[in-house]
Amino acid sequence: MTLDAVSKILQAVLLACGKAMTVEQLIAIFGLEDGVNHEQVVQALQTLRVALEGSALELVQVASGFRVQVRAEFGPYVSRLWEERPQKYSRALLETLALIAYRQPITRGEIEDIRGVAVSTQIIRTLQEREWVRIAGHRDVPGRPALLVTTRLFLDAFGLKRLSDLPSLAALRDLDQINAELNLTEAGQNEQNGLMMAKDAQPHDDFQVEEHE
Amino acid sequence: MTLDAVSKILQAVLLACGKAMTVEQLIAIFGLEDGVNHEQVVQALQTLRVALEGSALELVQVASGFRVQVRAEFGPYVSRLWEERPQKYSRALLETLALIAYRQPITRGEIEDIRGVAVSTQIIRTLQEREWVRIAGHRDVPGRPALLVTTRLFLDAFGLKRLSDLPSLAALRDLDQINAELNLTEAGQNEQNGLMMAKDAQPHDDFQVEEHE
Amino acid sequence: MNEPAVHALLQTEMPFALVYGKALTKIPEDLYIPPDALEVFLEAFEGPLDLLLYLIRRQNMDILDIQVAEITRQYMGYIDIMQSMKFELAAEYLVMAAMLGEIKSRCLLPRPRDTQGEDGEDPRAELIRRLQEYERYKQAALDLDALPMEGRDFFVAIATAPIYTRLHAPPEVELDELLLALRDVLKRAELYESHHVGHEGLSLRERMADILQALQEDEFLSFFALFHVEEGRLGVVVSFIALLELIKEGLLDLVQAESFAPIYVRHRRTQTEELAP
Repeated sequence: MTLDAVSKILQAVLLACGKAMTVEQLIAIFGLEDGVNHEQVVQALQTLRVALEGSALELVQVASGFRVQVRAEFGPYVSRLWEERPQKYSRALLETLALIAYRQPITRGEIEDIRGVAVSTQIIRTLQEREWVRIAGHRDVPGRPALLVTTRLFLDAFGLKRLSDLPSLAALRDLDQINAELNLTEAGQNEQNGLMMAKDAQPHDDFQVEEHE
Repeated sequence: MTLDAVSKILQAVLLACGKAMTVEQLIAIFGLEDGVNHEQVVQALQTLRVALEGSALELVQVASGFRVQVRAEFGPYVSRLWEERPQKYSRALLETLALIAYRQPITRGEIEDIRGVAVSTQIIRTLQEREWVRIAGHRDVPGRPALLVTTRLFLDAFGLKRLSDLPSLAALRDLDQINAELNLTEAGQNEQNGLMMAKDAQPHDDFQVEEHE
Repeated sequence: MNEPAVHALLQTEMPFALVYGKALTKIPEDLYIPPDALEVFLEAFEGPLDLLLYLIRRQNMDILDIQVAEITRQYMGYIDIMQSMKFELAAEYLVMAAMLGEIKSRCLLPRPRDTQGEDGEDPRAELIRRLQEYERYKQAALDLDALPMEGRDFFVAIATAPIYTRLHAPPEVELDELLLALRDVLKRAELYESHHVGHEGLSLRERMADILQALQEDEFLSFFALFHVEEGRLGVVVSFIALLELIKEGLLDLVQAESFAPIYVRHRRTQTEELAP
């Protein structure tokens, strides 16, 4: 068996395996009739290493043997494969954000007054990390509470040019009315969420069988 | 970004993923700043296909998209990786799977009618666990039996792009017609009938797989 | 056992049928299947149709020209053996036995050749249809098994992914959701107090936010840069009120180096932070 043939078999086996393999394990892949020895496997690994140059893959030696891996430079692209599906923000966060957007600048205390419940520090921090909300200053009252405002990124995220593009509160009332008419209060929201999840579903689910019977 | 660069990124991603990916999924890997479009991805896939020639790998298109696989000729070596023999499916399972593939959507009762024997729950469960078969709905008759269909993963597992790539089904011969022929030629009837077992029938025309490519 | 009678039933010469002739009455010593292997033998068949197909193929019969009498005799032979061995037989085999018996008896009756209609239909038709139907899927199963199969004949290639800190995509929010959230919170708030949120309030607050935003970008802004004449009197007034409001809230300072010098607006934050004890 030529070195090239051995090298290709090693490539096949390492990539089908997807894990590191020792030279001993690699030798065991060959039958007696192939007559491949330790030295040939080591040489063939070198051939493979060279063959992979210029590709997205590389042969590396790690503690548990040799493995083929995707070159580190492709990390940013590969990592998008496993981007976690965005979770949904909590109701409390959305309400807090809505209040900041419509009543800015507003303090945490004022949000709490309107919502009737405490606003968790976590929510404010999440909104700040997302750079949708920032502290514009402090109200000059005892305790000097932070004044929260929305940012330009917030406008960008919602496709708005300026704050006045936010739907007016009158539109809110219309929405209320429409919902009442359609009898779509809580159920409507669930349905909406459902639709959004459906959008994220795997292509698998698109698989449809047409019947004409 | 050059075609070659896109092609390498596709190689990196497909190999890190280890599953088939659609062109849409591949496009999503690129950032807006890369400005990679559908056509470029399709072209880059072609570049990758050519680049893999002469290696142990090949780019193939199956129902769920494109994937890189180890060429079949290396199968015998790869099989030695695993101690256990690859699972051999029982005839009962294969016949059940064939009926679902060719006659979908089909109920368990209909499978039993054709096979003349009860279908074990275990077989259906195995097919569902492998995600080769899923329930697409229920027939609107008493008992509302589940309608079984095959999935994209089923096609993937057999390296098929669509259901019509399945081997064609043997044609049913018409009894009256054959009887007429038998009366004409009493002698040598067996040979003639043997010849008539031509396997030229296509899989059922009344099921179609929606493709989005 | 009357062997010539058996032959009379047969339409073609089948010498090995004699073996089965004996099998009808008792388990013959020369049966090619050892009796203790019968269970295994039966398990090799996927039901009565499969067994029938086997018997038909063994005799080079065509399904369409099935000789029911002979096949029934052989089939019953197996069934009898199974039952005599107290082997629990799947019910389907017995149903098929009954069906074969019925077809056989109808075949033996003289067929009303000249009557029109369906009376003349071959009594074997339904059996032949089922056998053919089953056989094509039996073949399809074999064809399927002959296809290259993932994990058996070919393998999907997978390489180790590079180590890279994975991105965490933040959730997406639709504007509607924000609006719904606001609606809910305002609805709840109404339980505590009655709110008057008019459009003016928004534009004033918007202007306040605009000023803060502008100051975010430049630490100092000319007082006049805050006013846009093209907005008219009302716009100027709103800007001015917004400015006063922000100063009142302690967010901004007006700065003037000397009399008649340009007035600047700046963030108080920077100042207070510097002066903070």
